[in-house]
Amino acid sequence: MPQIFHRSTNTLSKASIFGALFVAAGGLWLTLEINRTSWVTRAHEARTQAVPFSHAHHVGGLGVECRYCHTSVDKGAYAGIPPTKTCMNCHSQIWGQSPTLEPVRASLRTDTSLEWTKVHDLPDFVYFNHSAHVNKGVGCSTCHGRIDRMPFVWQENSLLMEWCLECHRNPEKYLRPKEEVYNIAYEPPADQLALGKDLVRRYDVRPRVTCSTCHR
Amino acid sequence: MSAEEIPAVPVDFAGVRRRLDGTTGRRYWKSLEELADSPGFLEFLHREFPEQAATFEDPKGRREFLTLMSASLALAGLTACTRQPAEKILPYVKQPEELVPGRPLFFATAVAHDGYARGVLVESHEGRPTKIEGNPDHPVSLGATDVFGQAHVLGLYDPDRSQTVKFYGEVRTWIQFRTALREALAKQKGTQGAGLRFLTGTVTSPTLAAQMQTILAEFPSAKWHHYEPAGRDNTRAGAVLAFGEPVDAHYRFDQADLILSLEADFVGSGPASLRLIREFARRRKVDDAKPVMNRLYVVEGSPSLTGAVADHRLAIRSSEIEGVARAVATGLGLPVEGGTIAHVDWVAPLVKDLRSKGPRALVIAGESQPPAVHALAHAINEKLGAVGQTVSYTAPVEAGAEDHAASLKTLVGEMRAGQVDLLVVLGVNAAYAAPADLAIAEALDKVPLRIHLGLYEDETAERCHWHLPEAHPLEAWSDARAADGTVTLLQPLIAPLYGGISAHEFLGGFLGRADTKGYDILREHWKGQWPGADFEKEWKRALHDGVVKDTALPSKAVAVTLGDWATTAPKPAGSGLELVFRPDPAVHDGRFANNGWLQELPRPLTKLTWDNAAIIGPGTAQKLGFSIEMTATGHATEVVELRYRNRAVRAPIWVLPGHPEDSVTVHLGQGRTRAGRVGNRVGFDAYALRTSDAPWFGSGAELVRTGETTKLACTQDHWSIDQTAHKEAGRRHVVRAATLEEYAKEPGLFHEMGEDPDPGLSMFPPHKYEGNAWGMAIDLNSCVGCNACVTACVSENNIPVVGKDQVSRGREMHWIRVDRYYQGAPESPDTYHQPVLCMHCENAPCEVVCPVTATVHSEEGLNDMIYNRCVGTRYCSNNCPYKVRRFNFFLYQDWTTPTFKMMRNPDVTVRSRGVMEKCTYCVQRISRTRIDARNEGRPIREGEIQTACQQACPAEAIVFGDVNDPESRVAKLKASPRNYGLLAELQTRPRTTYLAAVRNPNPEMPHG
Amino acid sequence: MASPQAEHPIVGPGHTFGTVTDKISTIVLQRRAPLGWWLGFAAGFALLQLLLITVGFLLFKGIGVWGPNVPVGWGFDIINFVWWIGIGHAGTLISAILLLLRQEWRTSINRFAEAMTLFAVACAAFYPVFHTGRPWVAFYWLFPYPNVMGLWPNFRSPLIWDVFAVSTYATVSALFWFVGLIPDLATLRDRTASKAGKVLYGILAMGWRGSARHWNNYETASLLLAGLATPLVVSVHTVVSFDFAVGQVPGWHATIFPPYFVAGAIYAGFAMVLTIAIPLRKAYGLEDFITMRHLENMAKVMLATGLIVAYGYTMEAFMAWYSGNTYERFMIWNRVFGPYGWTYWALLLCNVLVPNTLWVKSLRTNPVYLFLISLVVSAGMWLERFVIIVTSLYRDFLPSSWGAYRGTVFDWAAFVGTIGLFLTLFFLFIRFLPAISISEMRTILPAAELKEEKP
Amino acid sequence: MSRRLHGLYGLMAEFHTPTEVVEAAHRVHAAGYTKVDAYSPYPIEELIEALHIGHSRLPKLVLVGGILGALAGWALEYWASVIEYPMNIGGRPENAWPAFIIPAFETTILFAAGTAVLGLLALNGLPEPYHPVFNVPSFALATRDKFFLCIEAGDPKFDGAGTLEFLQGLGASDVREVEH
Repeated sequence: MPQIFHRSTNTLSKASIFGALFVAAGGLWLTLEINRTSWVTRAHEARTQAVPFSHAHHVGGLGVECRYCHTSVDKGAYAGIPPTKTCMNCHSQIWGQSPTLEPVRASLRTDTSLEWTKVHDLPDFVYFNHSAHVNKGVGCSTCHGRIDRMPFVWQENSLLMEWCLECHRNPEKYLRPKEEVYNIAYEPPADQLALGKDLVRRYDVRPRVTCSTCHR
Repeated sequence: MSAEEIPAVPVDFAGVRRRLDGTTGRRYWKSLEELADSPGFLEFLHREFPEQAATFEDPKGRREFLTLMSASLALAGLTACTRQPAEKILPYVKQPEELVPGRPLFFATAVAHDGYARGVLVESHEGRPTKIEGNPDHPVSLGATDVFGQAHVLGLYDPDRSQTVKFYGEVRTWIQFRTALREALAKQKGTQGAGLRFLTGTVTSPTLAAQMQTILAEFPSAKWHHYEPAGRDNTRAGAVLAFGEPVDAHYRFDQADLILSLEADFVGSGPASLRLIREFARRRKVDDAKPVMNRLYVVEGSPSLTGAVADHRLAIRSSEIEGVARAVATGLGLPVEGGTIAHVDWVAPLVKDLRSKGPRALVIAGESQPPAVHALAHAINEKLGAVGQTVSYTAPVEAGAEDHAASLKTLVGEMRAGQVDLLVVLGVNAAYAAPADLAIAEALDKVPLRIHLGLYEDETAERCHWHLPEAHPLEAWSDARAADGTVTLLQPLIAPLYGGISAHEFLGGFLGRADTKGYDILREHWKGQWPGADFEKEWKRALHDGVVKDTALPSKAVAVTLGDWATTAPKPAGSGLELVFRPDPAVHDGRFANNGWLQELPRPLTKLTWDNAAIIGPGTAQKLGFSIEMTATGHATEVVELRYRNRAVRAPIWVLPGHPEDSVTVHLGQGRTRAGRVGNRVGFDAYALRTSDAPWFGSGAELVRTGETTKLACTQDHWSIDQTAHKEAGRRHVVRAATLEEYAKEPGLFHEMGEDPDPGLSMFPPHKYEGNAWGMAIDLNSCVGCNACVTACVSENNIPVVGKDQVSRGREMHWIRVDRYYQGAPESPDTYHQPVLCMHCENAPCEVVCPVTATVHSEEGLNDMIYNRCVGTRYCSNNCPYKVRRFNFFLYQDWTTPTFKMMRNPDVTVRSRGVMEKCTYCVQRISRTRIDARNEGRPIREGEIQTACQQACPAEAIVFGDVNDPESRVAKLKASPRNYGLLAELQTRPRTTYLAAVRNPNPEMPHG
Repeated sequence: MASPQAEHPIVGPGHTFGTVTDKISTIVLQRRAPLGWWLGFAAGFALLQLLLITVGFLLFKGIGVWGPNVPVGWGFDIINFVWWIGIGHAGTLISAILLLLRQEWRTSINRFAEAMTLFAVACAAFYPVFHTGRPWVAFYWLFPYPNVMGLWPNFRSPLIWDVFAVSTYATVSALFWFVGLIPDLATLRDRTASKAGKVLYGILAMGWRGSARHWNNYETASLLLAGLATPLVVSVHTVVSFDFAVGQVPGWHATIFPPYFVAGAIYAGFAMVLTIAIPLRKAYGLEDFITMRHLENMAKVMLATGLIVAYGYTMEAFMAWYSGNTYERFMIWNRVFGPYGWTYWALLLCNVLVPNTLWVKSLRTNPVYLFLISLVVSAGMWLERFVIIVTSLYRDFLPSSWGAYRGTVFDWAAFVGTIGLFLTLFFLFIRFLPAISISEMRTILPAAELKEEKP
Repeated sequence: MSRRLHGLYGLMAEFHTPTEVVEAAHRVHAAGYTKVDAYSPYPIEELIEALHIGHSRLPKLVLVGGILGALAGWALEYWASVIEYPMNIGGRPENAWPAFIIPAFETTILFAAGTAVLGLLALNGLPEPYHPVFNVPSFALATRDKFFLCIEAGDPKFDGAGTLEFLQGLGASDVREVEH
């Protein structure tokens, strides 16, 4: 009876069996990690906008405070996108004729909305409320990052559920004094944990992790 | 905007945009974008043209689109790594002061029903009205709503609403219409408007009335006719009979210890029903401390919700009720003839009871009874000394009050005689709803020029030369009076979606003021009404409050004069079956036929959806050998030919316990042919049998068998079909009830009825709930089964309409249902209503069996349902003893119609295919309130959170609150001895509990 | 067991190692398959297409194309799931439990019985996935895998137990089956003429050469696997019964369920083995290997398990009455006299009445009759699941929400379709793998008896 | 004798009946040969005994596998429902141990069975598609009806001719050299 297989197949076949196990495990790990990549979460992906509005310039440069435009951030679920009127408050005086601002003037003239591309876009079944956070010492930059350094705004964090849970489970790691909430350049102190624990007590912070907190 | 701007094909993007910057100034962003961009939108536009309407009426095309959509969703789900497509944000150009994005605003206005106003608060999200609540400051609404009030939201966004000016069915512009009208009027000027006729429904709008007067002054010979299909002719005539003038009677149930209803269905109909239900129910909230309540006697010829809550109900043919009324009158010593002796065992103790209660008693007669009965009721009340106590009278609220039937008859006569050159129909669907004997259709054809203003291109529009789209009550400025005369200013919540105009703006055209906006017309009128006063202040207040103060009519003294009507006995009813007409409990006189929410609403008592039927009593059914069989695809029943006065319709048989024998009830309002995609060809048209001389009942009907069977969609199996269910319901003490006597004697008796195991009887220690723990108590003694909670829930929670086929298969989606149980003999049973929603069990059977934790408990004791986690095994539903869970077997939500996107509550996820859903205790409302409270660093106040069902309930039967707070109303109610948990023996520990029903029968009365 | 052997030997006379090997292996190695095989395969394959069409439509339209509703949330889907899983059990039982009990007669039937198990489990597994509203997420959300939502399955849910039990069962059965195949694969490797065959079977045989050392571990492994498969198979149908017993629906919430489900499973399984064995032995002339003794033994097992099942029915009714629980009492009353009462009576006829004729030896040893009975029992067991699932759900606690149920055309299509899947797999199996374990057959040949050794 | 490519693996004797091969095995062992293996188309216990192969180590491995499985299953359940994301499900405690028994049981079986199969392959050094004995033309019958006994060249007592005679003396129907 002639041999069917070459000697080398012995090692090959043995390797293949145990190899299979590792491939399976690797595949699982990979699928998980893919979901964390910014390709999926679109984090750190600057979106181009109809009007080249630069937060870096307005916030970083001119020091405009968040709430000047995002008026309802502490009142309602949505931070609020400023109406054209708000832009024109200043730009009727300065850069009044600048071509880059034509869309804005056009908007006011023709009474049609400016079209912005959504940057922080949660799924429709997730209900996030800004006021509930900023009123309890969660700073803008905690989630949105250094807006003052973003010419075009990008999404700083993954916005994955695990990311939300992380803070809801350990708020003390992230809280800051209320007066610092809008301080975009805020740096947490060395004793953040101590501070955080104290703030949790003082602000009566009770983050919920039950489902209907965000899903309804 | 002025009429010229309104484009011929109005729903183009620019048009919508422009209109949205209109009067209300509020504009919504995202949806608008979608509205314009969605490819479905253009095809939607095309479909709206009538020539293609037919293709669309077959739902296939749309279904395919939906399923394609869901299939693509499926693929999206397949891989976890899907990126979201980029979405747009459209901010305001000028943001309104008061608006905070994501925070709804509420505006006070009113919706009219049969002409009478009910004050409402409309919830508006970035300019989109999404929900209607009652206005607590309104004397008739008192914060409650009925099914119709809720359904107006869907009516507003209905894509089938008329959208263009039409001439002979061809699209025309407003200018073209104006020209035509101008010419026609010019002709009429010459003849003083001899050939000019107006036809409206019941009008209570002071402004409209004033406009009509001016027009009639311009054209002295013109005439204004009224026709309200479910109007109040008998009531009016009754008053004239008794007092010699048409006065309105106003009842004070809060003052009445005893109420005798002569077929008066105050729960189901009537301009003041919301208020009356509230007052009635308040007198029935007994507790063991003071076991006292009012007593209600009902005599009726067709089972009604009022009869269902009665302590004593006498079910006899409508024609026999007058005899009873006369007997009662005689018994009370009034010189009245013709009293029957048939029901003396019932009448005698009743009379005794009436005497003993005296001025704290009250007799009310139903519209369906002839004038004489109304007159008798007035006479009896006067005799009892009830006037000023439980009843008072005012001048009629209706403008130009006259007998509608007669009015229409005259009009038709004149049309036939060719005396009418120009007929103007405002809203009334006369061609459909007119009595059959008038044969209005061909009479109409004799009128040279017919103009119709209406929300829909309905049967009447079809027979008119010109059809003009009317603005929806939520789109236009107007005013209207409530039952007590109180005026509400109607303000628009959104600019007309489909380019309609209001009746005011339309009538302006007859005074050469076509360009005047409704807003200005209204202000002009009221400037005249408030001389001296600071107009702007008055105006603002009226708008803010939703009522114009002290506009309720003053009561006036009137005296009954007993005429021949009292002394001459009524002629005996004819032989054969008696045919009884009633407006449909959901689609009313047919005007709501295209409203899916209402079509799918299980009718009270019958629990039928998407159909009307020839309803007969069990005895009659047995005699004639009819039976109904429940199948997996609906309730199979026989179709009969219903013959009546040489006319006939084919109708399915339905058997209803407590229906008088030898009598058939049919509901008006179905069998429409031009209602729209939803309402066309649903049920049969009962108007085809209705004659002007006998609007509500008549004898001589016959049921002719056809041997043909059909299937009806009924949401609750029927014990006249299935005695088993009846027996079991009793054995299981699903509804716990007792008489007041028994309860007073032994308050604890309800607990003996079923075991209530001790929480400790568990292998695991009971879970502790800190902070707020939400719970609900439902008072079965207050619930009148009106279904308001069901529609309110549908509107609040974006619950889809699934259609007759799916309902027949047991796949309706309602989160709350009103179960109906009977006790006693099928001929005269006691009826109980039990609203059933998610019980939010602390030991929830559904949660344990869910493999993916898609339903779990929140720390506040809510049974959360997470749609986006659900994979749809349906195990939770199987394991739910209350069967309150609903499953999306298909993609039920209409994802294609843009206006529906605007309609939905943005705070509630729109569920997709393949997921389970159920009552959430309106968690979106809880969250909103909690966040506000926590932001302000205060606890949530008692009563601060109202669930949608609770808020709508006119009877205040539903109470929601924090069971951890001993001071809360709900906690107090749960402490009552009447409180019991449904199926508590299963140790589910429901957070929703019930207060047992207590009836207050007259001990001297034979049962029934 | 000399006497029964004399009566009905477990292998026909005159066979040697060679004849046995050749007879069985030629079925696989013959160049062209007999016409009968082609017909059977074609039929199965056609039905399989029906299944694919149904699934396509289901995914396109939604689960609503099937019959479930509220209150009857489960219908044909779960009925068929339980039915198939049950059928699977006989295979494991024959190969594992009878091996432990050293029942030599099992050797000729265990191979295809195990194959039957695998294919039945494949058919069963189809339903839990596709009966969900969103199969496209269900098929992986039901497993505990790390994810970015930080969420895990609910280990309290019987459905998760199902996932664990069924997937373990499928895996272990497959391994057990494959281990059993190795020596025969070697035989095929060495006997096939085609080069491709040599390579293919060669890879699968993994270089098996029948060394005594290997046989030593091999025998131990078989015993261990049998020892593991036995509690597993019992656990699987126990878990399946928990799907109901853990729920509180009257008619589900019963402690008798686990044993009675397991017995039922074996009952149905042996019925299916007979349904397959009887035509198979005829078609391939295997009467010498699958003898009357096998048929009769299986008939006896059916009789026994059938009686246990009957006991289960009795206990259900008795406990309902004895508990005094109004819901339980009504449930039984409703099963017997309710709208779907006929299903209950039909079930008693198929599962209790008819099988008791097996007490009669002449019937027990009549292949045609056995074949018919096996079909009757399969139908009966299907009805049993219908009764348990549908007639419990459609009238539960609140009379207001009582409903009705009927399978739609797509329900039937899916059911028939899975039968197609089963047939397709099975015909492929008997074409390409030895349907009877050759190496084990050798051990029971007279030639395998060692002559007296010299001291 | 043919040309040897890779040298001699051993000598292979062929027998017709199980009795002969068992007998031979006894004699070979008695003769003190240790690197011996026998090949048969089906398992013969006597043959295994005759070669004094001893008991398999598999059971111990499987026991370990089973225990690991149980622990893994239980750990997963406990960690997921008590530590990682505790939830109030139907008022049950986070550690609903009675429910956790079942999945843990299944993982026990799964791991044990897995170990059994992998262990079998490992202990037998399978897969091993290439093996010298296959060089013997008649060895194909080892999976049909013939029995073989092979003394490896590596055996200390092995000497070509002597062993050859010895084997022929055992009543082998044929004895051949096995090439590497």
